[in-house]
Amino acid sequence: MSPSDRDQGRADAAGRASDPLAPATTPDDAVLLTARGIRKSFGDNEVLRSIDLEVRRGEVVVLIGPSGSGKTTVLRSLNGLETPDRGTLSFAGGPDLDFSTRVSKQGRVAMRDRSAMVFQQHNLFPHMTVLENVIEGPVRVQRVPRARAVAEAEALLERVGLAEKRDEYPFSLSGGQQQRVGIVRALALKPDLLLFDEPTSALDPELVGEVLKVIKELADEGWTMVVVTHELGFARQVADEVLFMDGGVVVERGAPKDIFTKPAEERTRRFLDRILRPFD
Amino acid sequence: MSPSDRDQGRADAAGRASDPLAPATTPDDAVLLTARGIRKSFGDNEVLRSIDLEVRRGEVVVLIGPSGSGKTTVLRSLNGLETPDRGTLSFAGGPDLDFSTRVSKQGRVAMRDRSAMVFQQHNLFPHMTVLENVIEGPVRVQRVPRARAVAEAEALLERVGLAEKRDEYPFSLSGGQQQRVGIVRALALKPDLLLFDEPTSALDPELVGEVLKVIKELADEGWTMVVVTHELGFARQVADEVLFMDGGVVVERGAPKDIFTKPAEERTRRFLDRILRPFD
Amino acid sequence: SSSAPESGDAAAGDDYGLAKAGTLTVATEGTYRPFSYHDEGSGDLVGYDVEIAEAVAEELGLEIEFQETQWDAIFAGLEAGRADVIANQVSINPEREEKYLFSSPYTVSPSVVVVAEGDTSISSFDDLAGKTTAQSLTSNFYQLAVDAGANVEAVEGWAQAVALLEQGRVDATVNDELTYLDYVKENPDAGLEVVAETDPTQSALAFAKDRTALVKAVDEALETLRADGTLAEIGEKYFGADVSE
Amino acid sequence: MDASGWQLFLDSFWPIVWGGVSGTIPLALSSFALGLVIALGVALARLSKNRVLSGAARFYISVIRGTPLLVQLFVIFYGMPAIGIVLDPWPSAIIAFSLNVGGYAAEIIRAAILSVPKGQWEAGYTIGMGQATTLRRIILPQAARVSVPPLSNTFISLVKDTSLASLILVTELFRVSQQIAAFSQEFMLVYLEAALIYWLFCLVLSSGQGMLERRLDRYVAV
Amino acid sequence: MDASGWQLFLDSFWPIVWGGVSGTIPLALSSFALGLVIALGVALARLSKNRVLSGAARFYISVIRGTPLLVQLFVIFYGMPAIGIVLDPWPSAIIAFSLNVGGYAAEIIRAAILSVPKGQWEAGYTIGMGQATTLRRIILPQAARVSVPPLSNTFISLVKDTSLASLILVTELFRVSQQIAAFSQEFMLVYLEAALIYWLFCLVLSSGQGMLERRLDRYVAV
Ligand SMILES: Nc1ncnc2c1ncn2[C@@H]1O[C@H](COP(=O)(O)OP(=O)(O)OP(=O)(O)O)[C@@H](O)[C@H]1O
Ligand SMILES: Nc1ncnc2c1ncn2[C@@H]1O[C@H](COP(=O)(O)OP(=O)(O)OP(=O)(O)O)[C@@H](O)[C@H]1O
Ligand SMILES: [Mg+2]
Ligand SMILES: [Mg+2]
Repeated sequence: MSPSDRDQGRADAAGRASDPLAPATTPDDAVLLTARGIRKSFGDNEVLRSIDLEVRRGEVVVLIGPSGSGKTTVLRSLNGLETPDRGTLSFAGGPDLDFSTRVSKQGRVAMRDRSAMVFQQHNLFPHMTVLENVIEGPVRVQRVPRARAVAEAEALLERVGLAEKRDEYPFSLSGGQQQRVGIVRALALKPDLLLFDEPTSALDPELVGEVLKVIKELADEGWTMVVVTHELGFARQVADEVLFMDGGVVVERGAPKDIFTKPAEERTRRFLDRILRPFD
Repeated sequence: MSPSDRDQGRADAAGRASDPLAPATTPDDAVLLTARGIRKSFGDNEVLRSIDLEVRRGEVVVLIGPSGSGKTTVLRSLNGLETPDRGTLSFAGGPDLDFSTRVSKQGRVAMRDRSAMVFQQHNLFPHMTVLENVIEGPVRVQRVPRARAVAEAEALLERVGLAEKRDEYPFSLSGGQQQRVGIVRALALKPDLLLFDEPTSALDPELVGEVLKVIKELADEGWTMVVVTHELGFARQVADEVLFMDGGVVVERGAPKDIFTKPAEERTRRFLDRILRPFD
Repeated sequence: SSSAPESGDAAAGDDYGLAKAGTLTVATEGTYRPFSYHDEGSGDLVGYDVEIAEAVAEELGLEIEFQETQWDAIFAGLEAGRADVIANQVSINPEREEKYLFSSPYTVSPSVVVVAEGDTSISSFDDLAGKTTAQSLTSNFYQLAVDAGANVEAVEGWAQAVALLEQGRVDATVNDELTYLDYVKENPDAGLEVVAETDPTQSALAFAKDRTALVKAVDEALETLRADGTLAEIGEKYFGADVSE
Repeated sequence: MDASGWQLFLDSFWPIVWGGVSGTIPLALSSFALGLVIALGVALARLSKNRVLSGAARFYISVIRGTPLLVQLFVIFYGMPAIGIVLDPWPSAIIAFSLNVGGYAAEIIRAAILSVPKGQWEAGYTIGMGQATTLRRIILPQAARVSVPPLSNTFISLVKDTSLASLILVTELFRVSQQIAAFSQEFMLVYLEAALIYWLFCLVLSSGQGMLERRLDRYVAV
Repeated sequence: MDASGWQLFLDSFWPIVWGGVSGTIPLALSSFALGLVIALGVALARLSKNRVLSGAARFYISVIRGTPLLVQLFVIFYGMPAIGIVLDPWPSAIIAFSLNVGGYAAEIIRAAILSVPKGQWEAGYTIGMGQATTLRRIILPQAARVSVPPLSNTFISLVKDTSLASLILVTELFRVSQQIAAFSQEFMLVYLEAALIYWLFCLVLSSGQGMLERRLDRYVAV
C-alpha cells in the first residue's frame, strides 16, 4: 500500500465537509477493489470456493443467492471481519493482501478502514443516542474534532430525514429509522466502499421502501457499494452488476436485465422463480 | 352454547381419521364466526376500535395493514389469547361471548378450542421432537389415544413433506420446515378455524414459497382460515375477502381484486403502494 | 525481622522475639466470659485472663496489645508469629505441651459436671457413660467427657451448651467451675446444678516453642505478681476467691 | 511439610472424606432437593398476579437472602424450642438449609421461567393447554436448561455452607477437620486439607453439572 | 420479649450498627471494588484464546469457588507469614475478600460479556475500532446492565461473609454481636438482632441496586 495514494483519497473526503453525503470520489472506471480466488472454510464446511470480484469506483454490485450460499461471508471478508483462507484482496491505494501467507494485523485494519458495513440487524449501539452512534467512529477512531463530527453527523441525519431524532436512543426508533441511522453511521466514516448485508430483510414490508430509497440515492450520487439483497426489483434498478451465488461459488454474473430476464443457468432461474413466484 | 351442536362438529372431525388433512366441515355458506364491536386497549393505547368480522365455513379471510394497526391483536382475540374489553364473539355451535360483561374462564377455553394459531415465529416446542410437538395437543389435551394421534400426525407430516423429520428436534430444521411443522401442529387439533399470523415473514425469501404452498392447499381443501400476511400476491390468489386495517379499525374490506386494483380509500392505496413499489 | 528494637525505647523485650517491638501481643477470644470478654458486651476488653496478661506486661515493662479471634485462629496466630502469647484459659495437657511452651499456671480450678436440677441419673463422671453432653470442641472438657464415655455434641461455647441442657436435648455439660459459678451468679434461676467435679486442672499462658526467654521472663513476672498479691486480687475481683493456686 | 505433618495429612484424609460422604453430601443433596421444591413454589408465588402471594414471596426471599445463614440455623435449632418445637439436629439442618436454598433458588427459577419466550406460553394455550399444564409440559423443561448453571453455583455454595451445620451438632466434613485440628493443634495444615477435599468434591459436582447441561442441551444447536 | 431482653436489645442496637458501619460496610465496599477489577481481568483471561491464560483463569475460579472462604482467609493471614509476607488484618481481609469476589464475579462478567450480541463487536470493528476500544466503549457498558442483578447478589453475600473477617482480627458487625452475646449469654436474642441489622443493610443495598438498574435501563424499552 502506498500511503500517499491513501492520503489522496482522504483529502478528497476532507474537501466535502459541506456535503458529507457525497461519495469520496466521483464515479469513473477505475477499479477500486479486486478480489481473486477468495476461499474460506469453517471447519469442514467450505463456504467460499474461489470467489472473484471486481468493483469499480461508483459502481453498485448486488449479490443474490439462496441462504447459506456465502453472501454474508463475502461481505465480511471485504470488511476484514472474516479472514479468508486463501486468495488476494487489493484496494486501489492499498492495502494489497495475499491470504495464502499470514496477513498482518495492520493489513487487516487498513482493509477495514477502506469500507464500512451496514448490517441486516442494524447493530446500532443501544446505549448511545443516535448522534453518539454516528460520531463514535469519526471521533474515537478517526480523531475528527468533535464539533466537526457533530456538524457532519447532523447534516447526514438531516439528509435521511432523521435530524430531529439525534438525541433519541435507538430503541425508540422504528426499524426503518434504525436502519437509516445504521447507514448514516457507515457514511460518517467516509469509506471508499459501502457494504450492505440484507439491509431491509429484518424490516416490516412497509418500512422497506424508506430504506431502499436512501440506498438508491446514495447509488445515484456515485457511492461505490456492494449490496446483498433479496429485493430483486431494487437490484434491477440500482445494480451495475448482479452476481448470483450458490454453494460458495459465483454461478452467474452480469447486468441485472440479463440475469433477471434471461438467466443462463438453471440454478439461477430456479432461485429467481422461487422468489418472484413463490406460490405457483 | 349448545353441547350437542358442538359434538356434532367433533363427530364430523372424528369421521375423517383416514384423511386428517381434510377440514372439519365441507365449505358452505354457514357463518362460522361472528365478531361484533371488538375493542381492546393496552393502557391508554386503544389498539382495536370496534372491529366487525364474519367468517363463513370454508372461507379465507386475509388481514392486511401497517405495523401496529392491530392485526395480531384481532387474531389473538379470536384465539382467546387476548380478552377484548368490549364486543361479542360467537362461533356457530358456541361459545357465544359478550365481553361487556365478565367472560367466564370456560367461555374463553371453549373459544380457544374452536381455533388454532400458527405463529410468525413458529413457536415450536424446542425440547420436543417434531412428532412430539404435533401429538402434544391431541394426546395431552384432547385425550386422543396415543397410537391414533401418532398415526394422524404421521399422515399430516407426510402430507407436508416432512415424514422423515418426525424424530428431529426443531433446531435442526430450516425455517420453512419449522413453519410447516407449526402448521401441522395446528391441524392436528382439528380446529374449525385456522389462524395464521404472518406465517412467512420470518422466513428467508426462497423458503416462503414452500409454506405458502401448504397454506394454499389447505385453503383449496376447504379449511376455514384467517390469515395476516404481507404477501399480497398470495392474498390475491387465496383470499375470499381482504380486510385492510389501520389504526385499530377496518378501513376497507372486499374481494381481493377490488381492494388490490381499485382501493376506495386513500390510506389503502398508499399502503399498497409502499409495499408493491417500495422504491419509486 | 519482627524483633527489631526501636532505638529510643528502653529496649524492653529485646531478646524475647516479640511480634511487635516493645509490645506484648496477646491472643484471646474476647467472647469467653468471665476470662476474656467485653464489659457490657460492647465495652472494653476485660476478664480474668485479660487482667493477668495486663499485669504481666506491666511487670515486664511492655506495652500490651490484644488480638481477639476465635479459638481456631488463636493457635494459628501464635504459630504464624502474629501473637506472642495466648491468654485464654489454655489448659495444660500433653498434646499441647508437645507443641507449645507454657508459663507457670495462673488458674487452678476443677472441672464440673453440670446437669439440669433434679436429674438424679448422673452423680459422677462415670455416670456420663452413654449419656449425651455438650462441649466446645476446643476445650479440655471435650476430652474429659469423651474419656468418661459420653456422647459428645460439639458446640461453640457455654451459652449453647446451657441452652441445650435447658431444652433437655443433652444430659450434661462439663466445664470449668469458674464459668459455671459466673453463670449462676448472673442467672440464679437457671435451674442447673453441679453433680461432680474433677481434680483441679491448670491453665497457663501458652507460647510458641522457641520463646524460652520470654517464658522465663513471664514466669518471673507471674512469681512477682503472685508474691505481691496481684493474682489473688484479680481472682477476688472476678470470682471472689484466689484461683491462681 | 515435615514427616509428622505428612503423617497427619494421611491419617486425616479418609476421616475428613468420610465426614463429607456421611455428612456434607447427604445434607447438601437432601436440602437441595427439598429447597428446589420450595423455590419453585416461591418463584411461582412471586410471579403470581395475586399481590398478597407475590408480596409474601418477596418478603421471604428478602429475609432469607438478607440475614446470615448461621442465624437461620440458630433460630430453627435453638429458637424453635421456645415455641415448643424441638427438632433433632439433622431435621433442623435440612429444614434450615432447604429454606435457605428455597430463597436463593427462587430468584433463579423465576428468572429462568421469565427467560422462556412468551410465545411458548401462547403456543401451549393455542393447543388447548391450561396454565398449569403449559408450565409443566412446556415452560419448566425449557427453564430447567437455563437454570442449571446458576443452580449449580447455589449447590456448590450449599456444599460449603453445610459446614455451619456443625453449629447445630451435625457432624460433617468441616467438623471432622476441626476435631482433628483441635486435637493435633495443626489448624493450618488440617484446614488446607479440608479445603483440598472440598475442592475435590466440587470438581466432581462440576463435572456432573457438565453432563447434565449436555443432556439438557441435546435439543439446541451448539 | 421480657423487659431485660428488650433493654439488652436497645443497648446493643447502636453498637452492632456501628460494627456494621465501621467494619462490615467499608470492608465489603473496598473488597467489592477491588474484586470487580480482578474479576474483569480474570473474565477477560478466561475468554482469551490463549490457552495458558484461559486455563489459569479457570483454575483460579475453580479454586476460589471450590474451597471455603474461611480457609482462604486463614491462608492469607496465618499462612503467608511462613513465606515472609506479614500483612495487617485489614489489608489481609481486603485481599482475601477481593480475591474471593474476583473468582465469583469473573463468571458473572464473562457471562455478561458473552450476552452482548456478537453484532455489537462487529459494529465496533466496522467503524474501525480495535478489540480493546470496542470492549471498553461498546461491550462493557452493555454488559454492565446485564450484570447488575447477579453482582448485587454477590455483594449481598459478601456483606454477610465479611463476618468471617473476625477470624483475622477485624471487628465488624457479627463480631460485636458475638461479644455482646458472650457477655449477656443471650445469644439467640443478640443474633436475631444482628440478623435484623444485616437485613436492614441489605434492604438499603437492594434499593441502591434498584436505582442503579433504572439508571442503566434508560436506554432500553420497558
Ligand atoms: N462463524 C461461522 N462459523 C461456522 N460456520 C459459519 C460461520 N459463518 C457462516 N457459516 C456458514 O457458512 C455458510 C454461509 O454463510 P453465509 O452467512 O455467508 O450465507 P448467506 O449467503 O449470507 O446466507 P443468508 O442468506 O442466510 O444470510 C453457512 O453454511 C453458514 O452456516
Ligand atoms: N401486550 C401488549 N401490551 C401493550 N401494548 C400492546 C400489546 N400487544 C400489542 N400492543 C400494541 O398494540 C398495537 C397493535 O399491535 P399488533 O401487534 O396487534 O399490531 P400488528 O398489526 O400485528 O402489527 P405488526 O405488523 O407489527 O405485527 C401496537 O401499538 C402494539 O404496540
Ligand atoms: Mg447472510
Ligand atoms: Mg402482528
